[in-house]
Amino acid sequence: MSAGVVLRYWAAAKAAAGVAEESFTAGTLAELVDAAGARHGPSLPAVLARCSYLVDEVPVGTRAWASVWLPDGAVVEALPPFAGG
Amino acid sequence: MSAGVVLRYWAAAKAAAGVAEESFTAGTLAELVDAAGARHGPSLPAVLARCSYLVDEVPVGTRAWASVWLPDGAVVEALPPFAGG
Amino acid sequence: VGERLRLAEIRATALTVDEVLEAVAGPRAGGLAVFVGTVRDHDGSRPVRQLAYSAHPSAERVLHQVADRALSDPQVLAGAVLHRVGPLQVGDVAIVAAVACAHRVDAFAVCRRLVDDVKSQVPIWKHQVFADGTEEWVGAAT
Amino acid sequence: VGERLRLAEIRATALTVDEVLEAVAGPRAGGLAVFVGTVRDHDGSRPVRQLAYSAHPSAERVLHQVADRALSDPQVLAGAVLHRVGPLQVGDVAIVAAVACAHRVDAFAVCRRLVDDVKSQVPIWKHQVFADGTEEWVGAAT
Repeated sequence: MSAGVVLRYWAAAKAAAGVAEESFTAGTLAELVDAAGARHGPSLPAVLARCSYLVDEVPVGTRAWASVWLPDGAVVEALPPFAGG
Repeated sequence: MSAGVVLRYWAAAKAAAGVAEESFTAGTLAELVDAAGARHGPSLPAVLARCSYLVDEVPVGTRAWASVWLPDGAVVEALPPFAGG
Repeated sequence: VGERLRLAEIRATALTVDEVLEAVAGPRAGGLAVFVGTVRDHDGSRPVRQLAYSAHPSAERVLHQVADRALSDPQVLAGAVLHRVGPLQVGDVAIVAAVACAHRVDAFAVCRRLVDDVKSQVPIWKHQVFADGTEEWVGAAT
Repeated sequence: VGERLRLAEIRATALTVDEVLEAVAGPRAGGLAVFVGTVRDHDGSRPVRQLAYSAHPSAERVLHQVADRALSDPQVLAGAVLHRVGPLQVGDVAIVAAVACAHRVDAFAVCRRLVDDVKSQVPIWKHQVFADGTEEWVGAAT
């Protein structure tokens, strides 16, 4: 069961994807990450693998990506590791 | 073998002795501390017991007071526990 | 802002230590520990020419939550934290955190925890341009 | 003053955090830990009205030795410490210490040790007058 979702990239993810956000069709977060990685070639997958994710502003936390079902119209955000201060 | 020495009091020791410095005749630091305590009554002995001492500006450190021989004309200083910062 | 947390902001303009000191000052404070994070001219062995921080829109809200939690220690009288975003030069202040307690051992411990928590939990990213022109997003392994 | 120790003074006039920050600033410093000790309005449960520090004539020399030793850690880039003597009011700054290192964990650790060593080794005494008019030399048990 796939959904139309928007994936928003931040910092290193945006740099690797070359775009701020774009649409995908994916049922789970795992499918979405694979699809985005495939679409943008070599460096993005490594960054996405290190990202934490928000789905409609709610942190995914430690849940397994394959078990995170995406509602239709969801906005998913890819946040690379933080490096403040 | 006794020596003529000057004992200088600091902070709480000066407050308890009621004087900044005075002369004594004593052979060792232990004798000097006893003599000063006897001369100034109730509260000074307790303060002197907690002091660290300099003899001619050299710290006595952990040496036993009875083993610290005082040269003639020595200036001994009684420093109560430090409380900076 | 919680009554312990006096100031928690993410800002694009220069940070000052004074405003943080004033925010946490108080008659009951005996010990005040302050951390000032500045842009270093090197990262490991590589000389850094320029650096920029960027933040997720939720960063200030998360900073408040993180700071409130770090300051929930009963010994804490007051705390404050500022984080800079945007382009910075070497020597510029990137973060200032201050914690006031009755005793210094608590002030140091809580201030350290506050800075550690901000670094690990607040969605802020650091982009570095090295002297040789190469660049890097810190921690993103690209 | 050693090349790491930029400033170590005992002073009868007001201390400022700024002069200490300037003394330890530098391009290689990434983390700067600062401690500001201020006069509290209470000691334990007893309200303090006024407080005065006095120092032995050797205090500044001892302060230099103690600071040089505390800053001998190879991680230290720069350090500074000021101590106030004379009468102080509640809220006045009694001590300011700052240590700059490449990384914050070292800056915090060395700054803590510096303040602890100053308190335990520098011949400075604290006399407190309580709100009820009684007074006390701190630590002298009289």
